[in-house]
Amino acid sequence: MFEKLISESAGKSPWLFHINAGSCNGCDIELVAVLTPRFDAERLGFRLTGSPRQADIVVVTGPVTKQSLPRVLRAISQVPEPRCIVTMGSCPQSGNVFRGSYSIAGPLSKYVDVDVDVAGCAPKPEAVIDGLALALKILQEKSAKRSKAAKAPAAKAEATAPETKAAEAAPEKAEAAPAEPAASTPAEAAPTTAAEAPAPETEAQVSEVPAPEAAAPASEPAEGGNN
Amino acid sequence: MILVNYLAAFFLITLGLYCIVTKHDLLKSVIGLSIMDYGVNLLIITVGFNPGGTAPIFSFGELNPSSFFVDPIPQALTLTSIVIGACVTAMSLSLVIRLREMYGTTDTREIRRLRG
Amino acid sequence: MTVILDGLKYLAYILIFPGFLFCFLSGMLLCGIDRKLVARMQKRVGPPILQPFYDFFKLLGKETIVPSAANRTVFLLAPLVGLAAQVVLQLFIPIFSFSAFRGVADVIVILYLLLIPALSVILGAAASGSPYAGVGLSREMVTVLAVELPLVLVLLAVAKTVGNAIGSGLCFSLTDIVRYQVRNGSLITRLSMLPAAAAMLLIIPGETGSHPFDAAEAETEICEGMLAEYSGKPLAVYKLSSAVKLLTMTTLFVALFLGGIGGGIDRVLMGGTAGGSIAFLIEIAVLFLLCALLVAVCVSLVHAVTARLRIEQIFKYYWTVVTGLAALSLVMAWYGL
Amino acid sequence: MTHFPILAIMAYFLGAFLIVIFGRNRGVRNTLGFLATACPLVLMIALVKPVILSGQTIAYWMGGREPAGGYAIGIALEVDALGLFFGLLIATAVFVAMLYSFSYMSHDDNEPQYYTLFLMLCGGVMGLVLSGDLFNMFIMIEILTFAAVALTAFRNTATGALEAAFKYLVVGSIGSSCILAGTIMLYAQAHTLNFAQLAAFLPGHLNRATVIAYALLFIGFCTKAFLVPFHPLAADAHGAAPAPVSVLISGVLTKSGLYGIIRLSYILFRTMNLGTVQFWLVFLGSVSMFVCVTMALAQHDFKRLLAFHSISQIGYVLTAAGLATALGVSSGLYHAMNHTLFKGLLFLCAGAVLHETGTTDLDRLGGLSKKMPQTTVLFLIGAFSISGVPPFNGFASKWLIYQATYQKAVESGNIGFLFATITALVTSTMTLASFVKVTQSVFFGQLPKEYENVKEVSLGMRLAMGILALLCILTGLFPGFVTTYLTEPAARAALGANSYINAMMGSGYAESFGLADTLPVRFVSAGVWSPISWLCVLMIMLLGVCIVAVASRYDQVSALAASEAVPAPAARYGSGSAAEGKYELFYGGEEAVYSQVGGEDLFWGFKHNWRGYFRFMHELHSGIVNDYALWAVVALALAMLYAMVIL
Repeated sequence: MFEKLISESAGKSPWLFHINAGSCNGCDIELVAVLTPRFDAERLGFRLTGSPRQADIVVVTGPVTKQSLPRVLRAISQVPEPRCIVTMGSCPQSGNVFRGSYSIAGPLSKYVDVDVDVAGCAPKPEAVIDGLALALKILQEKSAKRSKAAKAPAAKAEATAPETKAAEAAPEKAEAAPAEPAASTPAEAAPTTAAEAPAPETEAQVSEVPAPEAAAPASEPAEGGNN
Repeated sequence: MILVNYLAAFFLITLGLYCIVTKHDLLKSVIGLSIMDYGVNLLIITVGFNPGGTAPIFSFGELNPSSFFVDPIPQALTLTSIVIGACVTAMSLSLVIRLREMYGTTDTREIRRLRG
Repeated sequence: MTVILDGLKYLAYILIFPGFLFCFLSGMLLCGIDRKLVARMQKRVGPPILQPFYDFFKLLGKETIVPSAANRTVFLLAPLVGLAAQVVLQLFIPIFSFSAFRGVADVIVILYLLLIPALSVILGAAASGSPYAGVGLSREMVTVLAVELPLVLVLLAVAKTVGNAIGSGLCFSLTDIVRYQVRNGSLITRLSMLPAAAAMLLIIPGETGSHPFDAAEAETEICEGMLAEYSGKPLAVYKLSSAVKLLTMTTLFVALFLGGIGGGIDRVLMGGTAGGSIAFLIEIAVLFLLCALLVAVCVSLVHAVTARLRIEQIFKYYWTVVTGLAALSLVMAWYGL
Repeated sequence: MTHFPILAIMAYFLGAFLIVIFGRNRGVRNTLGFLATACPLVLMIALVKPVILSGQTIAYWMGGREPAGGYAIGIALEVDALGLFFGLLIATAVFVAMLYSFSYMSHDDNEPQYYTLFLMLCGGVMGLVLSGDLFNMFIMIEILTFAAVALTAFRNTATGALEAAFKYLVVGSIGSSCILAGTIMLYAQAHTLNFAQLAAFLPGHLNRATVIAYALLFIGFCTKAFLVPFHPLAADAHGAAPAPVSVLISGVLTKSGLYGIIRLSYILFRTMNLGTVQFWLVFLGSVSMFVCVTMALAQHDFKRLLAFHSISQIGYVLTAAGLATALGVSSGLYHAMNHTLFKGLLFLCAGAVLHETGTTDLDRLGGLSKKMPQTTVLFLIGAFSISGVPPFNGFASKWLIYQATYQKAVESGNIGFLFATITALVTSTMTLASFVKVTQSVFFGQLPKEYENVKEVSLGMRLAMGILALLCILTGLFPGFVTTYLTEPAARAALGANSYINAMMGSGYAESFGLADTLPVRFVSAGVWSPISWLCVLMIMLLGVCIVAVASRYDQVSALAASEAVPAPAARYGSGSAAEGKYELFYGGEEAVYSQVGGEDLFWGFKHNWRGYFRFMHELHSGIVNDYALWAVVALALAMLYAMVIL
C-alpha cells in the first residue's frame, strides 16, 4: 500500500532541472514558456528546481559541446534515482546544424541513456508538454519498478532490517514505550561519552549508501519516444 | 593647613590622569600611573592626620588619657598601597621593555595591532 | 490506571490531534491552498490542492544522497529535530478553548521555540558544506534577526493589553489571552491592537519564508539556498516542517487576535445545544477556515503581487515599517488605550 | 567548620607557593595544582549545608579580634549565601580550568610560573568574594589584577599579548586607584573599614563624600567587570591569553566585578528603592549588552568574538541584578552561574581549536567537525546554551530575566525597563546569529587543505569540556532546583542587609541604627516552565518522526539497484571522472573546488544596514592605550557627576 502510494505520487510531482549544454537559448525560452500561465505545466505538478539534488526530470538543451560535456555528465550524475533524462530540441539528439563541428562532443545519447527526445528546432510548448508527460509516465514506471525491487528482495532485506517492518507496521506500539536515549538531550547534542552521537534507530536504518564505482545510471534503455 | 594636602593630593591625581591620557609614550604612561598612585597615597595619609597628634608609637605603660595620636590605620594602608604601586610600576616597566623589543617603538599610536 | 489513561491521552494529543497527524494534514492542505491561490491569481490552472502530499510522498521514495563533504550525522538529524520541535510548538498553541499542554503555553517560550526550526535548517545547511547553503544560511539568519524585533514588540503589546484588563499587569500565558478574548471580544476589535495585528500579518510571510522574504531559499540565485544538497527523505521532512510552520504561524495569529470568534461560534451555529464533541469539531473547522483565510490574505496575495526583496531590504523593511507599527501599538497599550 | 573560609583562600596561595619551590617536574606540579584547586571546592561544598540550608552567616575574625564596644577592630571574613554562591561558582570554574590546563599547557615552556600565577589569581578572587573588609577586598583585587595581567602576557610571542597586558595594566590600575580612593573616603567618614559596620553606618550619612565614594567604587568595580567603557580590555586580553586563562578571566574575574557592584549597591549603600541607581545600573547593563553583541558580530577572531560575548552576557546579569527586585537579583545570579559554565565551555573549545590548528581566525578555518566530532558536539551544547535555545541553561535564566524586567516595568510603571526587556530579547537573537557564524566558519563548511591532519584533542581536555557541558545541561533541565537552593537564598542575602550586619557585629546591631529591612523579599515567579515536560514531548516526537521517516525501505533499494547495475563500458564515458561526481557538492556542474562561505561574508544584509554604526564602532575601538584611558576618565567623571547631581 505504502509503495503504491509512493509510485503513484512519483508520477504526479515531477521537478525539472534544466541544463544548458551550449544551447542557442531558443529551447531554453521555450522550456520556461511551458511554465507560463498560457501553457501552465504546473497543472501536472511540474516545478523548476535550482539544484539537481531535488530534480526528477533533467531537461538538456544544446548540442553538448566539448567544454560542457564533463559538466553536463557531473550534473546528471548528481540527480538522485529514479530520474528521467529528456533532451529538448534536435541539437542534443543529432547536433542539428552544428553536426560534425570540431567543438561538438556528439549526441547526448552517446554518454547517457536518454528517455525522451523532444524534436524540433525550438519545439513548440505543446510538443514540450507532450514530451514531459511521456517522461512523467516513464518516471512512474521506474518508481514502480523501484518499489517492486524494494518488495521483491524484501525476504533478503528481512534479515537486515526486521524492526523496520515491525516499526512500520505498528508505529504506535513502538512509540508507546519510547526508548529514551541515554542522556535526556535532543538527539544531535550529546555529552562526550557517546562516541559519535547517541545513535537513535535512524542511524542504524539509514545504512551507508555505498558509493558505486561506475555510477552508471541504472535506467534500462527505455524506448526513445521521438515523436 | 590640611586643605593644602588635599589640594596637593587632588592635583597629583589629576596630573597623573592627564599624563596617562595625553602622552603618546609608554614610559610616560607608566610615569603617569605612578604619579596618580602617589596622589592617592597622599590622600590616604592626610585623611588620617590629627593636628597636634604624635606618632602612634607607644608601649603599654605609657598609654594615658592625655596622649593624643595620629590615626594609625591609614598609615598602614599607605604602606600596602606603596608596595602595590612599586610592584605595578616594576611590572609595567618590564612590559614596556618587551614591547619596545617586539614593536620597535614605544609610541602608543603604533602599538595597536588589536583593534576593531 | 489513570496514569496509563493519561499517558495514552497525552500520546493521542502528541500523535493524533494537535500533534503529528493534524499538523501533517492541515499543514500540507494549507500549503496546497496557497499554491493553488497563487496560480489562480496568475490566471493559471495551478496544481491540485493535494500537490504537497504528492511532493512529500514522491520525495520519500527518492534516493537520499549524502555528499562526501557533509557531516553525516548532523546532515541527517537536523531535519528530524526541526520537524519535531515544529510539531511540539504546535502543541503549545491553544485552539480556542482547548490546549493540549495547559501550563506551558507561555509567550516567551513560544518565541524561543520558533527559533529551533530555523536553527535546524541552518545547521542542516551548514552540515552540508555547500557554498550555496552557506550563503543561504547567512540570509536565513538575517531574516530571523529581522523578524525577531517586531515579533517581540507584538507579543509584549498583546501581553500588556490583556495584562491591564486582567489586572495582574503581566500576562504571558497564551491560554489566559485566549480565555480573555472569549469573554470580552477578540483583541483585533480594539483600536490599540490594530497596528499590532497589521504587524503580525506582515511578520507571517517573513517567519515562514514565503515569497517576498524568501531570499534564503531563492531557487534562481543560489540553487535552492539552504536545501541545495538535500534530496529524498531529509528534504521531504524539511518541506513538511515548513508547511507545519505555516500552520503554526496562522494559528498563533488566530490565538492572539481572533480568540473571541471561537467562543461564541458553536452557540451561534447550533443554537447553543451543541454537545461537547460537536462544539469541539466546529471549533476545529472554524480554526482551519480562519487559517486558510489568513494564508490567502497574507501569504498567497503577497506572493502573487510582489517580487523577491534583497536581504538587506528585507532587514530594513522589518526594522523600520513593521517595527514602527508594533511599537505604536505597544505604546498605545502601555498607556492603557 | 568556622575555619573553612580562610582555609579555602589559603589553599590557593599555599599551592602557588609550593609550586614555586617544588614545581620543577611535572608530576609533582600537577598533583599540587590538582590538590590546590580540589580542596577549596570541597570546602565550599561543605559550607553549603550551614550557610544555605540553615541560613546561617559565618563571620570569621582573623586573629580572633572580636569587635569591642560596637567597633570592628580586626579584619573579617564573612560568608553569607551570596558570597558562598560566588565562591562555589569560582571553585568549580577554577577546578575545571586547572584540569584543562594540565594537557593544554603541556608543551609551553616555564610552566611552573604559569601555575603559580594561575593559583594566585584564584586565591585573589576567592579572597575577594569571601572577605568582609573593604581594604582586604582592595588587596585581593590588586592580586587578581596583577596575576591576570601576567597571565595575559604569558605567551608573549602571541600577537598582541604584551600589548593587551599593558593596556589591561594601565586601565586596571586606574580602576584600582579609584577603588582605593573610594575606600579611603568611606574610611574618612566612618573611620572603619569593616563591611558590616559600614553598612550600618552609611544609610544615615549619605552626604557628598560618601556619594562620591560610591561613584568611585562603582567605576572601580566596573573596570574589573569590563563593562561598557572598559570592554576593549577584555577583548584584547582574551584574544591573546591561553584558553584556561580566558576561562578564568571571563568566568571568574568578571563575576568578581559584579559581586563588588552587588555588594556595594545593596548591602553597603542600600540603594534598593533609589530609582536613580536602578536606572543607572539597568542602563549600563543594556548598553553593554547591545554594544558588545554588535561588536561581536563584526569580529574575525574566534576568541575575540567570545570575549565580546562574555561582556554582553555580563550586561544581562547587571540588567537583571540592577532591578533591585528579588526575582531580578535571583535571575541575574542564575544567569551569572550559567554564563560561567557555558562561556568556560566555549573558551575551552576555542582553546581546543587553537591547540589543534594553531589559529582562531574565522576566515581561515572550516569543516573541523569531520576531524574533531566531539569538540563540535561540545561546542554546539555551549552555543545553544548561550543563545538561549530552550532545553539548555541559557534559556532558563534568560526566561527569568525577561520576567523580572517586564514585571519591574509593570510595577514601576515607567516604560524605560521595557526597553531593557526588548534589548535583552533582540540581543539574545544576535548572540544566536554570531554563534551560527562561528559554527559555520569553524566547524561546518569545507575543510581547508592545511588542516587535513587535524585530530581530536586529548582526553584530559575533552573531560574538562565534558564536565562543563554536563553542568550546562543539568542546570538547564532543573531550573527549579537551582533557584530554590542557590539563587534565591543568595538574592535574599543580597537584599536583606540586616542579617548580614547582625551576624558580623552581634545581633541587634543593625536595629540600633534604626535600619529595617527595606524590601520584603518575596518571589513572584510568573508562569511555570518545566523543561522536562518539553523535553519528553520532544523526544517522543523525535522517535515518531524518525520511524515514519525511515519506514520506507528505499535506501536499501537504491543501494541494491546501484550495485546490481551493469557497469557502463568506459568507452561510452569519455571523461570517466565526470560521472563519479554523484557524491561531490553541486557547483553548477563544475569540479568541486574549495570555497568556504564563512567568517566575514556572513550576515551581509545586517552589516550593510548598520554599516554607519559598525564603521563608527570600529574607529572607536582604536587600540591606543590613551583612548581607553580617556574613556575610563570620562566614565569616572560622568559617574561622579551623576552621583553628585542626581543621587
